[in-house]
Amino acid sequence: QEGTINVVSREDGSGTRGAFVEIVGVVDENEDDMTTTSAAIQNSTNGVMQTVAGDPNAIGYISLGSLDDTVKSVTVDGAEATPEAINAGDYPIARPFVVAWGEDQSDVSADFLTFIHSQEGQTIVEEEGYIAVDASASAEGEESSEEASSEETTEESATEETTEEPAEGEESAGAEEAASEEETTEEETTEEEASSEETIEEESATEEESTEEESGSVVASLPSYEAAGLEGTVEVVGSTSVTPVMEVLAEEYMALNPDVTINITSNGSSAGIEAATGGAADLGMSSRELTEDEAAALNQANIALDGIAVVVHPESTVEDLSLETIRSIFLGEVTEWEEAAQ
Amino acid sequence: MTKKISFIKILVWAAGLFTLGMLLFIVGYIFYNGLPHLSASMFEWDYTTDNVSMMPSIISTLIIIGASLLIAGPIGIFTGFYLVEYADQKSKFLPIIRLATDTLAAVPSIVYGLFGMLLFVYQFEWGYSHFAGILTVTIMILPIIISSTEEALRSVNDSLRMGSYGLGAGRLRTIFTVVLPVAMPGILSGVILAIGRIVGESAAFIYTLGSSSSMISSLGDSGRTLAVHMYMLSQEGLHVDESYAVASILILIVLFINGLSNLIGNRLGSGGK
Amino acid sequence: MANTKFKIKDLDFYYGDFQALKNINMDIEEKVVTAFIGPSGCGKSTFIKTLNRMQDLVSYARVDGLISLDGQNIYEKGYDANLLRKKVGMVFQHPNPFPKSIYDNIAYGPRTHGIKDKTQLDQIVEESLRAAAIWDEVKDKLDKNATAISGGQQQRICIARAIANDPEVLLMDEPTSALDPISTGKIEELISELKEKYTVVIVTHNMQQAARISDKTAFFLTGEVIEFDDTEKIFSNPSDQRTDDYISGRFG
Amino acid sequence: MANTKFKIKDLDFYYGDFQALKNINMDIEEKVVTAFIGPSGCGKSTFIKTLNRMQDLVSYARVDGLISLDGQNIYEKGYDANLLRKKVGMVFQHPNPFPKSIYDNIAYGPRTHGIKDKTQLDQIVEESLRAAAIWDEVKDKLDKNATAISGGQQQRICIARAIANDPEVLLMDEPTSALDPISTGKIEELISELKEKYTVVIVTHNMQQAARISDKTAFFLTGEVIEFDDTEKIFSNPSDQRTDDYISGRFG
Amino acid sequence: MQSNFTETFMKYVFIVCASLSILSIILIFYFIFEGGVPFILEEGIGNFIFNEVWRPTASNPSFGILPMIVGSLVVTAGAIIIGVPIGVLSSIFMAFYCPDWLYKFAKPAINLMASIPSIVYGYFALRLFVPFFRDLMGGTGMNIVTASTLLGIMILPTIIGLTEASLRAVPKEYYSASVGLGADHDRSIMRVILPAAKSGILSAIILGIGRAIGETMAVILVTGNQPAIPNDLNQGVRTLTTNIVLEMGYASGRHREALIATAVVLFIFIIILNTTFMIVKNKGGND
Ligand SMILES: Nc1ncnc2c1ncn2[C@@H]1O[C@H](COP(=O)(O)OP(=O)(O)OP(=O)(O)O)[C@@H](O)[C@H]1O
Ligand SMILES: Nc1ncnc2c1ncn2[C@@H]1O[C@H](COP(=O)(O)OP(=O)(O)OP(=O)(O)O)[C@@H](O)[C@H]1O
Ligand SMILES: [Mg+2]
Ligand SMILES: [Mg+2]
Repeated sequence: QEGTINVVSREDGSGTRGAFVEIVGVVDENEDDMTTTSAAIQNSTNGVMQTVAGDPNAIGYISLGSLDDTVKSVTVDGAEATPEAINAGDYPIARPFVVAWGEDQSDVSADFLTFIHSQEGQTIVEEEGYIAVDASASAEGEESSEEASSEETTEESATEETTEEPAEGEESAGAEEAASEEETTEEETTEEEASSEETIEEESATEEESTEEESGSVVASLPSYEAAGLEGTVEVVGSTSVTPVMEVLAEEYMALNPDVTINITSNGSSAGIEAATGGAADLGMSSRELTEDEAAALNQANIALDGIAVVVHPESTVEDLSLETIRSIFLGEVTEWEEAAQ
Repeated sequence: MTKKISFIKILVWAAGLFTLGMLLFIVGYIFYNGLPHLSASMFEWDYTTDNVSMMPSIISTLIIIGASLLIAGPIGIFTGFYLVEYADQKSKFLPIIRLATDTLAAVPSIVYGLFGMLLFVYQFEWGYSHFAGILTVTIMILPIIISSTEEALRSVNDSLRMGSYGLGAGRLRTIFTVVLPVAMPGILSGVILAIGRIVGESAAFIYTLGSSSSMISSLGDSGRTLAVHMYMLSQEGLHVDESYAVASILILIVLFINGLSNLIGNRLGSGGK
Repeated sequence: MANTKFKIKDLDFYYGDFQALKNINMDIEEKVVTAFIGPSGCGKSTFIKTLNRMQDLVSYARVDGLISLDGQNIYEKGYDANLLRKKVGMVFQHPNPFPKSIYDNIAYGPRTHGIKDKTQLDQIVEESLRAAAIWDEVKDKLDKNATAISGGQQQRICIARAIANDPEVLLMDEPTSALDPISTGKIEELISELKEKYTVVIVTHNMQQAARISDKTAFFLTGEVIEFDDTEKIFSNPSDQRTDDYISGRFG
Repeated sequence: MANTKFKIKDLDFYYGDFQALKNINMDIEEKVVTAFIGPSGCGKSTFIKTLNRMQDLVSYARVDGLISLDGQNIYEKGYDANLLRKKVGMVFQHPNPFPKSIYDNIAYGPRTHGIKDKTQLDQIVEESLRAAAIWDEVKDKLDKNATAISGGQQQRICIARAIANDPEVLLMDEPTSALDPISTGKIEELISELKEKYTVVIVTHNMQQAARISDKTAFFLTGEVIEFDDTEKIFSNPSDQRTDDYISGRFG
Repeated sequence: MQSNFTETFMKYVFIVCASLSILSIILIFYFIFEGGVPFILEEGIGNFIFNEVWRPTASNPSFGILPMIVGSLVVTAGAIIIGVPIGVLSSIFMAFYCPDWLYKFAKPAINLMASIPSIVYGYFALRLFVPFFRDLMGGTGMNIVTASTLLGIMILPTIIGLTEASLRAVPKEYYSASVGLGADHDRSIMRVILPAAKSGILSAIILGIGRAIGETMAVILVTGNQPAIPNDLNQGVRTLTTNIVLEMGYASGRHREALIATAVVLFIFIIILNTTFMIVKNKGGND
């Protein structure tokens, strides 16, 4: 691969960008985002994908859930961007999805949260191509593994490390398929969901299953959800990135609780947090960390982890980049593919 | 000189054909990418992540069009009445109204969006809702309706007004029974323009209407119009095909509305002349 | 000859600063055809429109002096202009039927003044159309759009429309100037019949027309009435040189 | 009297299906003022516009028959309509100066026909304005917008504009009907002077005007030429009853 | 019969309706300015407008919108260069050259062009213009020229609609007079009709500029959005509008205020344009 590297980034403030620069280290000593100013900015995953798909010299990053074959995901330090690799701690770039709520939480809202953190809920999360989290574990302040990203699965660590990357997730391509398979997967969730990962390279499907069992997905250990027969409405507002998985969760929950309506409004993390703070929403979705002020006013919980894939043109000869090289590229220190390949 | 003739002709034709060609190209591109992906499931009543149905957004779009026209229509037409039939054409109030409507017409939709968000969503605490979206676009289309009404009223021959006054009819009766019917086609064409503006709008809605994909159950709900639906589908790169399908539907709707307006215009026009 | 219908005293009329009529004094008699002639811009239309207060609609217009109808000052406060216009009907230079059906055109005035009853309306429509000598031509197409007939017919519809209001006076501002000779002939004939019932005031450019149909003629020049007398007198033996010059086509 | 400028033979003219002119035969003589009179819609304008092929602009118009100018058929294939219009200038009912400076108005024709030289243009502008008897009134404001002067002046500017093209014939379609009596007088005077150099064809509604300024008069009625003769003869002793009726104001 | 009361009552209803648009513009004014002006004052007008560094989320944030102002101006200028000649020539085509059969399609087509959602234009340009200009000019292809071309096309219906109307409003007599003097169709149009319609055309262009400056959802996809002052045509820029949309969803606190302040600046631009428009329109009326 040769020629000038065309760097494509997300907009300042985007959770995906925040997580990416934080983990890759595209920051200065003050932890400030130092992404090269010559980077083309797109404000959506699709914008990045279309740009990269059309430009042989481009490099960008997107939510793992949105990855398809119009672009090529490079391996980072030899690790492929898959949920398993993330769970195993091999693939370093991942961030959490957060929901937040105010003081007076309604019963329905609480029950919906219980569902999200249940075995059923987290199964859906995995089916959608994200990584499940264990809420009870985080409640105890334990970290279930040493994964690079897992530090954010706990509320406490999240609030402690507020300089941590804001996180923002992307929509999942698995949404459609997963939704249709939900009914059948209720029993044997772990096995079934593995094969439904259409966004991941196909050959990894079987591998995935085993990887998961090896790495001991948290899902199996989670409590199972019992419908409480509540009725009411839950307003969920916030991050566009969290929305796709939230929609599937809501659909499934409403199927189990026919008297509950869940309305999802997707308009950005800040808007979601603001809505939760102001009481306009029962749950605010965020793909970034809450600021200290926000965290003080709200309760929060992680509901999933999302990987971030580094992508290039499908015909690019670049297969693997080190985290350090990626950092140099996004800092604007490396501007030619020839250099990057070394 | 003969050379120059053909030069201008060529230039003018080239520009005209470029414009039309560009349009055909865009429309063709969208149909090519969108029509094959249309499916019956995209018109199911409820949106699910599986069918990404555009039904809720079609309904929302229709409701927003209907409601905003219901508000902006009378206000705009009445404003036109005032401007043309009542106001002293030399009064100082007139240029102020004109300045206001001209400015309203020029305000970018993103500014409308922020305004609607600051006023309706936060100040009034309505949240992202159809109310907020409707009121925002109501203000947005108001200048369109005012100016087309004004133009239509001014183009009504004064002799008709004189005929009516001469028979002892008052102002109101003259306006409603003589002037308005004649001006109707012009006013309607403004309404069509307004509908076009609503259908194509996205920036203003994202910050006021929100983007909820579920079927509307009350005007306090958030929702999305077709254009926003298309935007949302394309955003994360998961439903790009479907978003082109929605775009195709959008264009078909716009074509349908334009056709309808021509039809109505011809009807009323032939009756009015 | 007859009673005075309109009495005009010391009338001045202004469009803003521009004085369009200067010190007009004139008595218009009942059931007589009075013609106004004069070159373009001399104020004929302006004057005729003061008689039914159509000038109220021109915001910058101002009337000074007195116009009384049947002894009552029509510019008096509290005088109902709408009722005045019902009593004093008007026909314009260009036929201006409403773009509605012929029936609705004729019924417009009566309906405006509160007549709702269908049979009564039917009767008024027929009578007015007959009075305007157009009933036979349109009786089969009363629901047709009044703008879809010939200009001459349209003008008679407009006359019928005025008549339907049961007026006392008919003002006509060049009612035939936009019409062909045949239509003109019909309308001239009609006017001669109308004067049996109505007081008619007519503005015309066509001096022969004035001579043919009017009993009295006023000659206007730059906002003044130069001469007002029996038509016969004006055309055979005008007392003012300017009248003579105008009538013999030396200007205008 | 003089040479024949235009020779019109068996001319029929159609707007789509509607025949506006029927079998016109007429010889228009050089350096003579020919007037066309007749009631509205009789085809006067239609006819005058066939003489410089302005009717080419009406897509659905059709001409049958022959019109020759100086012996050459102007409807012949290959005949340059633009050159024809340079030779046969036209003045319209409503003054229609371009919204440009007076100078540019007058210079428009010469420039169109290739004159670029400033001194030459200056000279043409002055001469034309003098010929149109308006030089003194506008010589100090040649760069003023030509739409900002009075109607009568505008009309003379339009005549000057036509003259600037150095035409042989001037067609005028009711050139004074939108003007006040004083401007009308000036233009009538001007026309009498113009005939020394140009062949003038004028349409007018005003019979006195035709009588005053023309040498020959044609009376049109519904697309036909009823009578074409010396003006004196037409007005004193017309041979057709319809001409007499029209002239004496019995219709139109 | 209408009672006097109804007449008077309705008159006031009409006046109230007419006042509503004034009220609306005041409300918009108030809320946008209230949201943004305090921030601008805090930050310092000069520091906000003339600062070149936009780093809203840095630990020591910097809110300079000069790059966005430059971006908006540059892209709009480009849109004018591309859109105005094509637009005006197209209007001439529509008004005077287009055969009737074609006009029947062309007119609604241009109306349609105005109601195509901007996002559609955006994706169209991203897929077709961006690669084209990348091959032509190098770089990412998401640059000033791409954005200008897209905007130039997007403002066509605005320009064509108004220009055609004002061309048609020129009295036919001018055309007849010109033809009567022996000028041909082309000359009559170019030398007489076009100049006579100039104030209308100017108004059309100003409205087009307004549309270009205010456009958001389409440009966002093809300008690259780099918040830096460009020094080459093949560099990307960020406009005022895209700056707002890009970051609004995530912004909070001062960042959010900065974005509303951006809208204030955008609004002021529009007001300046509109004033120009009024002046041009009034001048045109006095001619
Ligand atoms: N609405 C108006 N505002 C200002 N001036 C007016 C108005 N109407 C008429 N005038 C002026 O008043 C004068 C008299 O006009 P009026 O229409 O009464 O003339 P007229 O005798 O009816 O002429 P014509 O025979 O052309 O109809 C003219 O100088 C005219 O310009
Ligand atoms: N462009 C046109 N298309 C169709 N019919 C037309 C057109 N121009 C004129 N006519 C018709 O042709 C006939 C003659 O019209 P023309 O304008 O020549 O009359 P005119 O004698 O000049 O009348 P006026 O004195 O009113 O100007 C009329 O019946 C008119 O309606
Ligand atoms: Mg008059
Ligand atoms: Mg004519």
